[in-house]
Amino acid sequence: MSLDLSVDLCGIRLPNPLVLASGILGTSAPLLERVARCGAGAVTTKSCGPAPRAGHPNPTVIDWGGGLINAVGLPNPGVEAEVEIIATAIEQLAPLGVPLIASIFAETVAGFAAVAERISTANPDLIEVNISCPNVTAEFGRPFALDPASAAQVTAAVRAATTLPIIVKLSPNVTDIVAIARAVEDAGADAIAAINTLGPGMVIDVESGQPILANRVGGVSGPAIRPIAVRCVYDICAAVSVPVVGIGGVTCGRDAVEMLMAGATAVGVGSAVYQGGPEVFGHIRDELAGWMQAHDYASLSEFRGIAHER
Amino acid sequence: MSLDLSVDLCGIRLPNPLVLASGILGTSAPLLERVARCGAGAVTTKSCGPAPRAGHPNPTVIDWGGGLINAVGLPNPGVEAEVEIIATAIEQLAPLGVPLIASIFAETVAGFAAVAERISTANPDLIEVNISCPNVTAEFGRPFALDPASAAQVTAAVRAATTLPIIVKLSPNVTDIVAIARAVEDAGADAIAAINTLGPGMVIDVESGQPILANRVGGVSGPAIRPIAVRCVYDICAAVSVPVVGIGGVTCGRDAVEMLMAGATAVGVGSAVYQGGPEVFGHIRDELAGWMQAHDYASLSEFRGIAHER
Amino acid sequence: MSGNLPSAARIVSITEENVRVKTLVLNARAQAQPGQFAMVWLPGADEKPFSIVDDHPLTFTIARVGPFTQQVHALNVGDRLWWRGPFGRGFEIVEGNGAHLLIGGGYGAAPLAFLARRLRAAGRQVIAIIGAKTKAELLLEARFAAMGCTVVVTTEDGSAGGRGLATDVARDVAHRERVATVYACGPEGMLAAVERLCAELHLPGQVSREGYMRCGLGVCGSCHHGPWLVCRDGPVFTVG
Amino acid sequence: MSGNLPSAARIVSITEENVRVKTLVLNARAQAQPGQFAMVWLPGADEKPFSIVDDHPLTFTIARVGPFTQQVHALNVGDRLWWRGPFGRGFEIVEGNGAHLLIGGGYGAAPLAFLARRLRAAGRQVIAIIGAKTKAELLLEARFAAMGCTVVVTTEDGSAGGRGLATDVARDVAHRERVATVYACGPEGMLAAVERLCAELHLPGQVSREGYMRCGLGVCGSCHHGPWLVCRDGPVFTVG
Ligand SMILES: Cc1cc2nc3c(=O)[nH]c(=O)nc-3n(C[C@H](O)[C@H](O)[C@H](O)COP(=O)(O)OP(=O)(O)OC[C@H]3O[C@@H](n4cnc5c(N)ncnc54)[C@H](O)[C@@H]3O)c2cc1C
Ligand SMILES: Cc1cc2nc3c(=O)[nH]c(=O)nc-3n(C[C@H](O)[C@H](O)[C@H](O)COP(=O)(O)OP(=O)(O)OC[C@H]3O[C@@H](n4cnc5c(N)ncnc54)[C@H](O)[C@@H]3O)c2cc1C
Ligand SMILES: Cc1cc2nc3c(=O)[nH]c(=O)nc-3n(C[C@H](O)[C@H](O)[C@H](O)COP(=O)(O)O)c2cc1C
Ligand SMILES: Cc1cc2nc3c(=O)[nH]c(=O)nc-3n(C[C@H](O)[C@H](O)[C@H](O)COP(=O)(O)O)c2cc1C
Ligand code: FES
Ligand code: FES
Repeated sequence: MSLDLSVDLCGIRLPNPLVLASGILGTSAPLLERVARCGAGAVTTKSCGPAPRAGHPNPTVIDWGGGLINAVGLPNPGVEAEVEIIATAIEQLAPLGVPLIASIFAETVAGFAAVAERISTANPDLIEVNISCPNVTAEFGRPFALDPASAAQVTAAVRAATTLPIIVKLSPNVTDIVAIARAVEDAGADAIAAINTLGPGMVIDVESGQPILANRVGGVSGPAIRPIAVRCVYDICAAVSVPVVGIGGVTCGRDAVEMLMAGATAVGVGSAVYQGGPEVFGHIRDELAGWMQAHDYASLSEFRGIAHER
Repeated sequence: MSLDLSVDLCGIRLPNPLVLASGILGTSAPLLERVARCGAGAVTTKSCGPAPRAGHPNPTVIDWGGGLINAVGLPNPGVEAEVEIIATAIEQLAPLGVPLIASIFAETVAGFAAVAERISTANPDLIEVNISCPNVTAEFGRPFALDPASAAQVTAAVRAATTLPIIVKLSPNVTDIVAIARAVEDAGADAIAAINTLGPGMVIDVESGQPILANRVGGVSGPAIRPIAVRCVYDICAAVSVPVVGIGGVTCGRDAVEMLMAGATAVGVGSAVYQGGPEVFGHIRDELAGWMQAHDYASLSEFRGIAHER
Repeated sequence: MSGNLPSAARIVSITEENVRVKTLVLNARAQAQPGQFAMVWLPGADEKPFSIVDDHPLTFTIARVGPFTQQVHALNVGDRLWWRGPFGRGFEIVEGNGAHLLIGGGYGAAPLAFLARRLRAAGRQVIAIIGAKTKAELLLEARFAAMGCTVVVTTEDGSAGGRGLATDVARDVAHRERVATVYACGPEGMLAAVERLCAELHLPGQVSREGYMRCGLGVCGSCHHGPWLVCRDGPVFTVG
Repeated sequence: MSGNLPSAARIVSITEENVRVKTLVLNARAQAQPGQFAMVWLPGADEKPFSIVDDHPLTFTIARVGPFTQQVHALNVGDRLWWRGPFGRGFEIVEGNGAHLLIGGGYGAAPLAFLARRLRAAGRQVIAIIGAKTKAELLLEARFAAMGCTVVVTTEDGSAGGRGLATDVARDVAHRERVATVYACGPEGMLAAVERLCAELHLPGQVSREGYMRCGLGVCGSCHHGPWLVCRDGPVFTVG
């Protein structure tokens, strides 16, 4: 039986549904290429802002037992340098047929539009709009993703600044994620990514009595957040008609299947790289393929979203 | 060196800071007594509403790997029967010096007041007001704990209905838990409990394609939620002056120390009973005492809240 | 982080034990003690506790009593059902001279058949008293006999074996033979009678109780029996 | 769910190796290969990568170069510091005839001392070339000598040993003696020279690289070197 793992995400073809999540290994063209060679169906760059940023001091990332907690603080070389990285990466990815998603952030709505416009000149396949990082705050000091109106504002501004398809990445740390999803869909998002890190959380070192992260709090990711991510994806898919990239705690083929059954079009993988290395993409892809074969599925659409049926 | 583990919670003395969390083993007087004998410093009854409720069909509780996910649906015998259970339990707990916290819920603000008034006749040491269960929804179909105004309304109504100290239990599933904490403190809460279960979450059985819980979604508890709980407790303690019962993912002495360092006055333990049985209370208490001894602390106040110092 | 999610298994054989009871053999294995149970799930239907009556392959013997067991009875070979477990504390095989006296009421005979197999494999003498309301509801007598147990059948209406309660038969046996331990599974009334019998005859006993199961994990408190949790401290409890 | 949080350890001894370098021995143990590193944390200060220079007891050799190492140098015996690790890939002890040639520049001598101890314990011949800018910055020569290594010292200003680069000395040695493998740790420029040397002489080599470490866990991408992560695929890389 022929097996087709490919995905159409906003008109872009992914050879398989596994997407390298932003902030993981997405810092250089050779690394992005390596991840693609390891089996990713698409790769996302580390979120990039208008100007270079150093990020927070260490400790920035800790394995607390249920996954990771991080407050890296969006270190990035700024959009000018990023354009170079992306241009090189696209060239190296082209022969592999693996598309590139450029992730962007900014501190203001106008900043988002400016970065989107500039990054578009490098011609990534899609732009991911990271409105959900705790380090990107709207006027009122909170991430744009925590409020439907600011989320929509950013989306509309980016929509106007580029002709590329845009994915808006949401935060789970809200009372009603569906309201935010509807708002960004209405404002012109071509797709939604969910979820960014959970929390924030805090892990205290009981010997010093101090929070371990230099930033004191950080976003929680990895296996611990999977049930939250699956529910968010399920609820968003029931409410919007744009495709959803389901992200959060996926570490194996079974988890990818679960995300697809919740309705995700593609599946982001981030923290799993910690235990599994870049090779984890090939492993998850092969497990997914093996599971489909064992269950007589020829393509993802045969079981995508079936958790919604009763 | 003499070691004092005791806690003063709203004028009530707990022999140690470990509190049996509501919904775990709190269904009968003999069980509550057993938990106290196992080493709990206080016990909370299963949340009780105005009338008997059957709860959701099974599956209601699942071990998903990072802890539990549950949608038990607040089965309870109703306040009339609960008054009997509490009266018996208090009698059995008295010789042990372990106070009883009566947890209540209702579907309306007036319902909360009525249950509080009736339950007070059984004379529990404290009343815990569960406004955060996904099954207790305000007019607009969401738990009262998701909105500062409704949270305050319930608190004020309960405050007026009883002279007993009241603990209001908050949900982490909000954009801004500090705003809710401030609202319930202003409305007369004597203490705050945080957190109730996270999410909701969803776990899908990939063989059937169906969410495992009959209720499809459920609250996530256990080790996976600890960093979120610690951050909530830390943030609430920085913002209010009433004591906080820190709950979420505590399974060992180290975790209890972490909650206390975040500022908690007492520490709730729920899901840890799954792996450790009721005996887990004695184990955590002994680990806490051993840790204090090793670090030359004679009482909890010597390190409570030290994570706030820089 | 692997947890204990329900696993799907296919039904490889179905035996009709009597008018109300079927035995389902699955293509799955567990490592269980007789008396332990599993939570059996049918997606979209419900999840309910059932004794593991064999662990290798995993086997359940299920009486049709209500909506869920009705749906299980409607399944065919090749269909799937889901299970998680084993849970709880099973029967402990006790040292001691004399016969091992098994008292099964209704579907209670099912876990005892698993116990009998283990006892016989260990070379013990087993006397199985199988009680039921009426002949049509008798369960597994032939299976106990085939294992080399002495089988005594009793029905409340006398339609098979002697007429009377299993506990009365047990008392007679215990007066005639040296008994090492009593193991019982059945309705609460029968178990209470077994408890009294063990006290009366100074015999160690183990009874498998029922409780209303939600979590099966020892947290929700719904299966409480005094200070005990049937799902965790039981279902098998020591008496006498 | 135990994770890999920093552990606190007490300093049991401090040795001043030279004007800028101290060796701190902790009351902790690790299981590490020479070349692996740990993230060393001082609460309220920072967390930085350091080579494990002994694992039993855990030992670091730390050069004072900036704010964090300054704070570490201010610690006294009895004070605590925190560490997580070991991380990364260490030196692999390679079979083969001849001497094992170690080339250390600056604090790079530290992990090589750990490697030398393992090599000597396995009975191998070790030639250690210790280079520094100037005499005051030479590190651990005596320790290598005490282990029975042949030690060659070289400084850029000629204030101790010969004047010149460690790699030039290495070339001379390799022309005189049969060399099994080259192991190097030091500044990036020296490592590049070692790479060229290995290619030129057809010698297998292993070099320990630096990278800017944030997570140490192979996720943040901050330590990238081409397609490799220094924290995970390195810090030791094969060359030649
Ligand atoms: C430890 C244990 C082992 C069991 N082993 C077996 C077995 O091997 N074979 C067998 O046929 N039956 C067994 N049962 C009983 C079985 O669980 C019930 O027959 C089944 O749940 C009935 O479900 P229903 O929907 O068909 O009937 P319903 O109409 O829902 O219930 C009928 C009766 O079943 C019992 N019951 C229903 N739900 C539960 C529940 N969640 N937990 C406990 N009891 C319940 C109650 O007594 C109820 O009155 C066991 C029960 C327990 C507690
Ligand atoms: C794998 C590895 C092993 C190392 N082993 C040792 C050792 O055994 N002994 C030793 O003295 N030093 C070692 N270092 C270097 C050590 O990490 C730096 O000296 C230290 O981080 C300097 O911090 P600072 O605040 O004192 O100085 P800063 O002024 O902050 O930095 C001085 C220089 O140190 C380096 N540095 C700073 N931060 C980092 C970082 N997060 N990751 C990597 N490099 C950084 C940079 O080159 C920087 O220019 C090692 C580095 C790496 C990557
Ligand atoms: C170390 C680290 C850095 C991250 N940086 C970014 C980032 O720059 N931009 C972004 O949108 N998400 C970032 N994330 C979030 C991930 O893309 C992802 O949404 C989240 O980790 C959940 O997925 P996971 O459980 O598979 O890791 C980061 C996550 C981690 C662990
Ligand atoms: C099975 C189960 C039932 C629960 N029922 C209640 C309840 O009735 N009332 C309530 O306030 N909290 C209830 N909770 C939430 C717990 O009291 C606690 O807040 C939460 O589980 C987090 O703590 P833990 O991680 O220690 O379990 C329940 C939790 C579980 C797992
Ligand atoms: S069924 Fe939940 S405690 Fe026994
Ligand atoms: S330091 Fe983060 S990937 Fe190496």
